[in-house]
Amino acid sequence: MTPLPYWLILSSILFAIGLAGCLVRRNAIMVLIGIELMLNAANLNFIAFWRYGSGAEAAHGIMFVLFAIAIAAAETAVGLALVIALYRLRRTVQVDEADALKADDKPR
Amino acid sequence: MTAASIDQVFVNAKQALLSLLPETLRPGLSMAINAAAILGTFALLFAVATLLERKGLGRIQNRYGPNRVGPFGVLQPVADGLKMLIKEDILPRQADRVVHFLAPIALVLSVLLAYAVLPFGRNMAPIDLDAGVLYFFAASAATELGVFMAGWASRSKYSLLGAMRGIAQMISYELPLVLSTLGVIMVTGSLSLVEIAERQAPPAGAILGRWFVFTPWGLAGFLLFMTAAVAEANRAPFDLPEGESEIIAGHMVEYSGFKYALFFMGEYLGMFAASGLAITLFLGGYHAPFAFLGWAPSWFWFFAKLLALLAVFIWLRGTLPRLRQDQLMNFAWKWLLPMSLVNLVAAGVWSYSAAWTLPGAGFVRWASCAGLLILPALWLSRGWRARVGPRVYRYA
Amino acid sequence: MSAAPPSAPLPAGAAIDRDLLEISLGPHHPSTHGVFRMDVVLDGERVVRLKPVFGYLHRNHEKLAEGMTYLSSMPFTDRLDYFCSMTNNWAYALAVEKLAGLQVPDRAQYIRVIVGELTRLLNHACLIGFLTHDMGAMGTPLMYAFREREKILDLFESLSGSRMMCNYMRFGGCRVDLSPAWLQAARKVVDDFPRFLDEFDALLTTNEIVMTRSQGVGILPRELAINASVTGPMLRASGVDYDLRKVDRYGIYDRFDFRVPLGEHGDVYDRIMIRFLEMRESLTILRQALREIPPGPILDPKSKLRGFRPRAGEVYGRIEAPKGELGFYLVSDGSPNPYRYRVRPPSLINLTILEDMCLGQLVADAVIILGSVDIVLGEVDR
Amino acid sequence: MNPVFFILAVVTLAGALGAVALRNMVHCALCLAVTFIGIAALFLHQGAQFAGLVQVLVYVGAVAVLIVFAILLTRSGDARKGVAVFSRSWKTGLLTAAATLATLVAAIVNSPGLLREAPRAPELSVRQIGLDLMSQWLLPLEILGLLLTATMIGAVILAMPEKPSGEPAPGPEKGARP
Amino acid sequence: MSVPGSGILKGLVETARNFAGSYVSPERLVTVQYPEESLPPPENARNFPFLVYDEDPDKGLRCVACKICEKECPPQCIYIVAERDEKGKVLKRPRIFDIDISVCMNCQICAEVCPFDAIKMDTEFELSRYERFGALLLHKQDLAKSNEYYRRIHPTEAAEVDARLAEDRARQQAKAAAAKAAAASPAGAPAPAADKTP
Repeated sequence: MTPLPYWLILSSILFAIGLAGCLVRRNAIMVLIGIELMLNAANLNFIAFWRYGSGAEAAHGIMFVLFAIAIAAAETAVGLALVIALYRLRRTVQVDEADALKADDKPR
Repeated sequence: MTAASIDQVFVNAKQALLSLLPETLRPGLSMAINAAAILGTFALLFAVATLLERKGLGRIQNRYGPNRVGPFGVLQPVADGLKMLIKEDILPRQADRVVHFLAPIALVLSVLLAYAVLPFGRNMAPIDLDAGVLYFFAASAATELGVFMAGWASRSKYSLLGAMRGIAQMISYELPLVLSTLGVIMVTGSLSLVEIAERQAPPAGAILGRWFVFTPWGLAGFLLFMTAAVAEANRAPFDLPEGESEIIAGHMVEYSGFKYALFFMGEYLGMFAASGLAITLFLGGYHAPFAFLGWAPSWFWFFAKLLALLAVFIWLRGTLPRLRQDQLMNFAWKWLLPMSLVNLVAAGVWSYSAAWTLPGAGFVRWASCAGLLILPALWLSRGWRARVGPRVYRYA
Repeated sequence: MSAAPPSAPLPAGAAIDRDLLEISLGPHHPSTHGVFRMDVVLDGERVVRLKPVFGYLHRNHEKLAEGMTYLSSMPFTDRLDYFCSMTNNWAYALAVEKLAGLQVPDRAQYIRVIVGELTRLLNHACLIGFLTHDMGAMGTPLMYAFREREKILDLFESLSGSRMMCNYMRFGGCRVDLSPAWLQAARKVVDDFPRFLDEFDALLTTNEIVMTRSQGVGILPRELAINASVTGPMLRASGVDYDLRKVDRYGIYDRFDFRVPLGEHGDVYDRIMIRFLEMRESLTILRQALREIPPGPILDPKSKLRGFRPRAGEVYGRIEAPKGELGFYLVSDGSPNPYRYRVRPPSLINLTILEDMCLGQLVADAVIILGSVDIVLGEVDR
Repeated sequence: MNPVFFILAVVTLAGALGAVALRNMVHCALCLAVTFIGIAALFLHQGAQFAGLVQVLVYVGAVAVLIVFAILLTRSGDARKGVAVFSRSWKTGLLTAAATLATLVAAIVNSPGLLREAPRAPELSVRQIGLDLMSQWLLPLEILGLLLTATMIGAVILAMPEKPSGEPAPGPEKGARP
Repeated sequence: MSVPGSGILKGLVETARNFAGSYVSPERLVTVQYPEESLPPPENARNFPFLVYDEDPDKGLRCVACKICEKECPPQCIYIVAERDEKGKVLKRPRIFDIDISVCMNCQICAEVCPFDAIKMDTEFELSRYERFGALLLHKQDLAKSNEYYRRIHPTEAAEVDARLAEDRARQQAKAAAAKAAAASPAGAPAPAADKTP
């Protein structure tokens, strides 16, 4: 079985890619995709520690992963709803164009 | 050749084949043999199904159906397959090459994966996962992506419209599909399909079989499951994605040649997988309906029921017109979903009332469960029934 | 829910900013009953604008008729509404008889009623078949309708020589007399038809999916129907009591008692049911006609085959064709060729209000509404 | 180094890179789906069967399609030339990501406690997970149910278009003939 | 409305009845396998026209090239050129009689207006050809068919026509005999103008 550090390094690379995705891309949906990747990296860690950890029978790791998956799905749903509402208002999803906080700002 | 040996003929054949091979390769190769067996039988069944469909539809419409290629049109599937192979595989110029190519593969792959858990006969289930039902739904979750890839990649108005309709329909019908299986899982207490099939074995002494479909909640669950399965496979009254009269062939409009045949095969395999699951969950998997019919081999029962369900699919396709997109959605969310939840309650009432020892217990249990199912059904469809109904016409 | 409030119709040429989808359904489209195109602008799946485009099957029928004798353009009337060639012939013959003042003998009148009502049967049966095919019932009702249509077409073939292009009526009567064997075969067809109708009824009218798909869809209000001079089953489905067989009493329709069914909602379901009930009424007319048909001549002795020069003047003859009021307006200047020859096609005029019925409905409904209007492109384009 | 782990790792990382770096948004969404499948396969490889199947069911079946629908609804699918895909400050973004990666890997590499060998694969049946969920983890499960319902209602309200206010919908009679 | 699903069930029973019926009653299986078996055309079915001749295909043609059918034909698909003897006098026989059957719409008006029953409607419809030009332009030789053939395909109609022709011929002989008798008695009576050759 591959030793634990390999798993952790894999999940941290995945986390870094997700973080890069959030910071580098302009499109709001890409930010959400980046967040998804980061959440999945965290799940990977949970399972790795559950597998190599001591109390494997207690299935704490898997429980964490199940709840994390459910909440991540909920978060994505709300995030995308926000993006769609933003698009209807501003006709754009570019993150750095949606910077005006005043409500009455005309869509540029 | 005793009945048991016929029953296990395929299992023994596989063991014999495996014994010839070297020890180390054995686990890997047994999986390969299983895969080959599934692919072989279901590809053949797909070919036979296209012929049965066209002849069945023909006979329903008082005509012959294909009878030119080979005796009684038996070689028609071969001719169709050959035609599909040599047909030019057109790639529209504005299409997205890679995704256009991957779409049929994703679709067929995800449908084929779902066959890994279906028990085709006594200990003939390829893998006995203890989360079999969950695996089945997880595997067929990727079909929506395949439909989307096909619709979006060909970049034509009709295919996009068809893909959107297809995905919306598949997602809204996946919920009633999953919820109607919960009743069975709750009663058997296990997700493994083999165990569910075992629970429905006819008891040695009694004549009456113990299929779940003989119980009120089982019958309702079976009907809900089949309605959702018909919609999931885009067939008969729900074949909206390729609504011929409106948007030609939906997401498959820009495909030709073998890729179109793959889509076609994907649809049929999806239909077989869904009816395979329905057979295992409600119709007693590979068991005979009644004890005295037990002599026939188990795999015979599975495939007999599969062909019976295929006949029902063809029958529906020959008779019923298509629902409109919004009616389809309303039907799924406002009728099918609540009904599957009510079915769960009925299953619960049924299993807990098993302990009644009063004389008329059987009838009361049936009446209560049936009433528990029929009243909400009528109540839920009251709005629709008020608006739609036969009319009386006056004469001038 | 089904009669969703139609969104505001788009003014022509408005800047399409609400990212609408422009689709052209046809001319090469599986459900437009021939070469007919609808330019549809969709907001999502809802029809926002619909422009019918036709003329793909225009064969210059009216200008041709001005160059030929009256008799020569009779076979061309078969090609107008190629589903009901007998009623086309009858309308043209009626107009010319009114112009030339010919008296049609009784037996010819009975023959005309019999073949006219047989045509109405096959037209309504085929229409319902095509309509349910558009709804998605993979051709099963259509095949049953065609099976019955073949029986009637065999009758026409043994009578006039050709199944669909009968060219059977002449000015002042008919060309061939009915043989007793033909009458016997016709009575058998008329006696078997109710069994088919009951089967068709059971298959379609109470079918929940057909009802859900067609009730409340494509509503045609009374005023719009009357203003747009819609005629035929579509008009009666909107509740207007106007049937030329009762209004004009042309031919010998006053000798038969039959009823005219009326709808109240004017939606697609009403149009289907009106055609069903009209088929049953046609059956009663046919039974009476087949029972009372007298012997006698089938052609007015004064009618001349060649060198036929009607008096100068103009005339408008019309009949209740299965699709509506089919009229012929003839202007004659005494020469063997008509000076002006005009056909009033019911399909074209029923088609003008297609957009009003389709606004706000979904694409799937637009196809069904077009199907319920019952158009045949031969008549629309002439 | 177990070959299966290596292949799955490469597939997942390739999918993740594709999901982040590709120009066309729909291709990113599809690569994301590949990543999800890769991660699910890793879960199964670890023996967490239930988690792997739920991952496929939830992520590939629902979240990927949700993202794809969002991409289509906001018209970011058709990659118009000229619209910059990467924000102006992409260099700083990459730098921070690399920095976090470095710190994480450093922490992993020089913490010796992790180098233990793997215990026997735990035999976990779905029934066991179900019982745990219903006994030990009952409260979080109910809260999760509440959260999901609230999310569903909230998302629908956010995304639903408001009724066109004040615009009288003319009936078919006086349809303004164009 | 009764049970909600009853309409669909009735429809399903209907198709089941037709499915079963198609194996049982011939009335519910109506396909005629065309190349192998074909329905006999009804008695007065009509397809493309043909010229009737009595004995000899060339001289026995009933057609006298009066060109009435050429004028009356709606799609104008008949072309007739009359025979001329050496002195240029027009004879009562067509030299060329072409019908372009790709234009003809078998409306039988030519048969109806022909005063000499020379052109009748055939029931032969398998006339497709491989060549593209001129193959569908049938000439006099292709069109000419014997009276026996006519009597075989349209028995009743042929019988009437033959009866009428025989009666005309009889009337002519009688008129000719009467005229000869009249010529024999008052020697100077003018010779009867035998205008119509049979």
